[in-house]
Amino acid sequence: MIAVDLTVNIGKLKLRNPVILASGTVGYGNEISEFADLSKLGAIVTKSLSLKPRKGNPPQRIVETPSGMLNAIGLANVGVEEFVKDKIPFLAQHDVPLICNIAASTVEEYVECTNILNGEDIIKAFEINVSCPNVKDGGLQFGNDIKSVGKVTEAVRAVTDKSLIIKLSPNVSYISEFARVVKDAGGDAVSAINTLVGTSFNIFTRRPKIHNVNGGLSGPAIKPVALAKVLEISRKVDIPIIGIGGIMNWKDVIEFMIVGASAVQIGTLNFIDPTSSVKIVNELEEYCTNNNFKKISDLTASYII
Amino acid sequence: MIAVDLTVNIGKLKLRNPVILASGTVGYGNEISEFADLSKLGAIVTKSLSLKPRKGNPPQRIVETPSGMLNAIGLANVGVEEFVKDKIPFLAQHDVPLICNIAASTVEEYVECTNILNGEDIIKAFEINVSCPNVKDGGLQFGNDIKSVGKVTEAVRAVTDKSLIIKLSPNVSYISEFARVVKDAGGDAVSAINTLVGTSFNIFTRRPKIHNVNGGLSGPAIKPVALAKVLEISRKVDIPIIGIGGIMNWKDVIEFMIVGASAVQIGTLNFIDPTSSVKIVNELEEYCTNNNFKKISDLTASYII
Amino acid sequence: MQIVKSPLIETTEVQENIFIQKVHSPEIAAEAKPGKFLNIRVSETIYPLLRRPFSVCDVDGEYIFLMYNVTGEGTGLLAHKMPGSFIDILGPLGNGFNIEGDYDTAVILAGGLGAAPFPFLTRKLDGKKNILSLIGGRNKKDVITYNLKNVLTASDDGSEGMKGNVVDLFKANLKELTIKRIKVFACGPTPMLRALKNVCIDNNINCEVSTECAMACGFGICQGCPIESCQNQDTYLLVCKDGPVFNVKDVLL
Amino acid sequence: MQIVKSPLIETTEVQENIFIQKVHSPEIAAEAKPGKFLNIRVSETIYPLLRRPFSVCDVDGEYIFLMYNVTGEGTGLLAHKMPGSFIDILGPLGNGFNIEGDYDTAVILAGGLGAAPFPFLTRKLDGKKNILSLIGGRNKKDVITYNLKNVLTASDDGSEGMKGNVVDLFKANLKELTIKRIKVFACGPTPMLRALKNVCIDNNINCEVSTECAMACGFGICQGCPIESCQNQDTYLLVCKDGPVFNVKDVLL
Ligand SMILES: Cc1cc2nc3c(=O)[nH]c(=O)nc-3n(C[C@H](O)[C@H](O)[C@H](O)COP(=O)(O)OP(=O)(O)OC[C@H]3O[C@@H](n4cnc5c(N)ncnc54)[C@H](O)[C@@H]3O)c2cc1C
Ligand SMILES: Cc1cc2nc3c(=O)[nH]c(=O)nc-3n(C[C@H](O)[C@H](O)[C@H](O)COP(=O)(O)OP(=O)(O)OC[C@H]3O[C@@H](n4cnc5c(N)ncnc54)[C@H](O)[C@@H]3O)c2cc1C
Ligand SMILES: Cc1cc2nc3c(=O)[nH]c(=O)nc-3n(C[C@H](O)[C@H](O)[C@H](O)COP(=O)(O)O)c2cc1C
Ligand SMILES: Cc1cc2nc3c(=O)[nH]c(=O)nc-3n(C[C@H](O)[C@H](O)[C@H](O)COP(=O)(O)O)c2cc1C
Ligand code: FES
Ligand code: FES
Repeated sequence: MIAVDLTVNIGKLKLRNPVILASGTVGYGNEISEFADLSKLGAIVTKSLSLKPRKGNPPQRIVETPSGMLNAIGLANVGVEEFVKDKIPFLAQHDVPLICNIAASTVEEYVECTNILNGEDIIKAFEINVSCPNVKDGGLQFGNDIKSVGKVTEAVRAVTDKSLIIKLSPNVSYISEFARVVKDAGGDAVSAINTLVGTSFNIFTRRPKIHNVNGGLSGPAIKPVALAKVLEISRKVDIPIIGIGGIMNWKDVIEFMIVGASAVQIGTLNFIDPTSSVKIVNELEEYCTNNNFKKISDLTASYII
Repeated sequence: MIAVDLTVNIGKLKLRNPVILASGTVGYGNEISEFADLSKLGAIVTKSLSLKPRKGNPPQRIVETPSGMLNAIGLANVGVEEFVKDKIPFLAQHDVPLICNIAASTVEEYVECTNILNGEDIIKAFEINVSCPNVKDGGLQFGNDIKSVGKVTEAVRAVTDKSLIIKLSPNVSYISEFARVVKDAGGDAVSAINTLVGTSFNIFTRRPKIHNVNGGLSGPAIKPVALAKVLEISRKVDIPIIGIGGIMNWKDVIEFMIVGASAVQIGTLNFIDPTSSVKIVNELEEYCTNNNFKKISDLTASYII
Repeated sequence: MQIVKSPLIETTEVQENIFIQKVHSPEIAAEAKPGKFLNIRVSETIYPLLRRPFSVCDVDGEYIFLMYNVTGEGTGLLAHKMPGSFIDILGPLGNGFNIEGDYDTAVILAGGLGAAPFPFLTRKLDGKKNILSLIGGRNKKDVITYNLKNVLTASDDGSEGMKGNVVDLFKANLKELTIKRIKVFACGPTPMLRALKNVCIDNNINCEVSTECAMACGFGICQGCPIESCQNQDTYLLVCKDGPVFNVKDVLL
Repeated sequence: MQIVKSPLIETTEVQENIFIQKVHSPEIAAEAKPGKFLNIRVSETIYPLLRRPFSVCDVDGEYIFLMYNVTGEGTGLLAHKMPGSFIDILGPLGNGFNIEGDYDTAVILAGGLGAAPFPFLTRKLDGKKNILSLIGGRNKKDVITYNLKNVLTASDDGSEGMKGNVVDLFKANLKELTIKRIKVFACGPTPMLRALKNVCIDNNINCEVSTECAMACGFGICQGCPIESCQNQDTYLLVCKDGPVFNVKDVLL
């Protein structure tokens, strides 16, 4: 029985396997490390970091929906400075590629955050969260405005040589157009998808269940949408894709790779079974062995249509 | 105990209650009428009708997903002429307002269909399905292009005095912009939402589970997204809204009305329990009685934010 | 066609991963015919969302029987239901087999779980017609002969009966069969039905097949279950409403 | 903190819609402390998706006990589990009550299902401290005194014990209580805890409250369960990780 090659490349970023922990679903790695051996994973993405610490939204921040959940955490995070000071030392003890997710409300702020973090060797890549209100352009989301996405990509690209991943919003008509802009602006890869906008109301109080009114929908409910977005990008634009959305087991990982993902991120599942990510890595290896795939990367975009 | 007023108005269209059967989920009413007394319902919407009969897509047309389903029926329908000849006589036997849903691939075709149907008194309103490829403008969906939606609305408005409802696509960033265009172009109301684009693959054959590759996601999985879209329209545009998406019981109906719907449509639920729509009407009446709502229409947009 | 909640009497595993469920459902029993099917809600929650279609395996007085194997979550949930719990049944659905007509030998031809509708058919034919049951499967575990009469078996790996598929078994017996006036009733994987169709056309044998397709509603409102018709290329037939049983000459397999 | 699948021993309905579930879980029993909680997966499918948090109601040797009422689908599924079936438990989670310190009377104060964590606390305090349990609810059915010691009750409608809420009951006994050196351990609806906080601040009584919040993970990775801190306005505390038990002085209720 020959050993299976689980390594995957996302642009210049080489990972030992395609299983990445998604931003905002594992904090800064501390708690999850009690359940999952980080050194067995492809990479870990931090909670979105902003220039200044953010307190986040008041409760209620989450609500369950059919096969999914809504969240409106409000980007609560310690801010880039404290992250470097207090969080990186812990992560440095673990042999796992670190991807820093950055959130900001102006192009300049994205750049500033990147500059502060860029010096840290342990950081292997940046994932830019464009699902944030663009304060300069009227508070509409960066992620839904193709020009803004181009600008942010270009500006951050200019200040870092690390792998640059743009995390795309699914709340658009044709996500591949955004992926093309990212590619043209020098981005190394895209992550797809972030959460879908949703809400939920209490029919007795007639008030929103989450304080922010709208929240981000995640979990298995959105998997079909996420797969369609990844497939659209994969068929239209030649750029590495990190597939995200509703992954609950190794089969879902394979499905995302088949439609075009080079790697995947696991989010909501961490809340339900924090040990699953490592289990999935092992199950992927078995699957490849049983089906004589020598390299798991051969699965990427192997769809037959 | 005073009688509850369940009637609702959608523009000039007055319905005995807010529960409508959604397009494509009850054919032309024949089969469902064996389970549900149509005369107890607010209205029934036909399967999308096209100018010529359509055979629809080859199998597999549907697949189940977590708390949802994907469909790609391919607008299989008998065409407007046969509809008038063969289907209207049956529907005429039932005391239920008939809403004709129209699908087309050019603006002219929408108008032509409307002209053919407009003479039928039994037809109380038209619902325009803009989730169709626009063959003239490169096959992208009418529904995702704000100009096309405006054009279709204006053109159809020009040839009919019946209530004109535009059924909006959810696969856009800001659905309220589309609702505003509909209002400005003379539309009487909007239906929100149609299905989300999704897909699903067989990981062993690496082929799409549905022949058309992409399908439309419906069912409880999409309810949070549908509610957010209805709320967005309701807060930004003064136009009656028919709420659609994942309704499984009377509580969901109330939730849609609270966020802004004047009436609702029930789709996928008809496949699981074809008797539910009539049950829901009775449960809505109970709810209003128990909570001393004299008019159910008072619930519309009664959200407290 | 109606929706009823009927109590589960017992679940028996007649062979490895082949379950027979006995349900007390006078309403369904009264309307059922061999070849008709039921669309069953396997959970009281909204997950799994859709009903699951199952053939009427047999009817005995007020009792109906299901036969299935656990292939996924839905059948798994069904198999775990406790006696006394209620099963939400929509049906009976579809057209069923036409057992009338001037033939004296009914040839039942089934692959794997295609055997499901035939205990009921056998019960109805018994005494009226001669019955020959040709039952095949991948291997011994896959060959289901539950409550069938006058059975010959075949398996791809030869672990049960003749080595080969059930259509080969049919061909092997064709000569002596075609002396008699036969009608074939078949159910199984589409490739098997396709092979069978060729044999029946070539030898102009009257044959009805029960087909399968992914379904949502099961009674004609979703248009989810098309099957290509040989008579009319402009429109599809619906497996749930026009079928699931078709004369093999009428559908493209 | 670990994930274990532990067999359900029995489910008892101790009073209308109040269920006690006995589970054999040596691993959890070993780590549990009064006031800690468990995040339980109520289904093997992905529906309902999230775990459900429940206090450790009691621990006896290798057995743990849950106390809950059926308020929705999750608790409904849990209540229907068969003895012998396995319960997927993530825990024990949170900080728990601090039972040390120089007080001689522990005043347990609970509203409705706020009683859940106190059988275990009572077991731990028994013999070490005097215990007074003040238990309230909307009505008789809502007052839960299961395995508590030295109980006084109150109900909003007067159908059980004193008419009024449990904080009124506390005030009614305040005079004689404040002669002693007491510490209050409370759990219940937030309005009740808020009212209690005022009383404790005014009379500068040492009081720990167990708080509630919608949760996803239960161990600090989702940031879903914020609670306002009195010390530091710039950041929230997390109910699941910094709590669920807080000194009443430390959190804004
Ligand atoms: C008319 C008809 C009669 C049938 N009679 C029987 C029978 O008597 N005994 C039996 O064991 N099986 C029968 N089947 C197949 C049976 O419906 C599936 O095995 C069952 O739906 C599997 O559900 P699941 O959740 O366990 O599997 P999953 O694979 O988890 O189901 C996922 C989805 O796919 C659908 N699906 C999966 N397999 C099939 C299939 N073969 N055909 C149609 N839909 C499928 C399910 O309905 C569900 O929507 C019949 C199918 C049809 C169409
Ligand atoms: C730390 C903690 C300890 C708890 N201990 C107990 C206990 O010992 N006994 C008991 O009966 N209940 C307890 N609860 C409340 C219990 O978690 C809910 O009753 C339960 O989650 C309801 O689930 P459901 O599916 O039946 O209800 P549903 O209303 O259908 O649940 C829908 C969603 O809302 C969440 N939810 C509903 N009610 C609550 C609530 N009160 N608090 C937090 N989330 C909620 C559910 O977890 C689920 O995600 C505790 C809650 C917390 C946070
Ligand atoms: C509670 C929660 C918090 C999240 N926070 C962030 C975040 O800070 N930044 C970000 O880019 N994505 C965030 N996400 C989105 C996830 O990274 C992921 O894109 C999404 O949840 C879909 O994947 P899933 O279905 O596997 O959860 C968050 C998701 C959840 C559920
Ligand atoms: C099988 C199926 C067929 C449908 N066909 C149509 C159609 O022909 N025209 C249309 O406007 N919407 C069609 N729809 C969309 C529904 O009318 C509805 O907008 C959607 O299913 C969301 O509602 P639901 O979640 O209650 O099903 C179809 C939906 C399903 C599931
Ligand atoms: S399954 Fe719905 S039409 Fe056949
Ligand atoms: S519940 Fe996830 S952080 Fe508290």
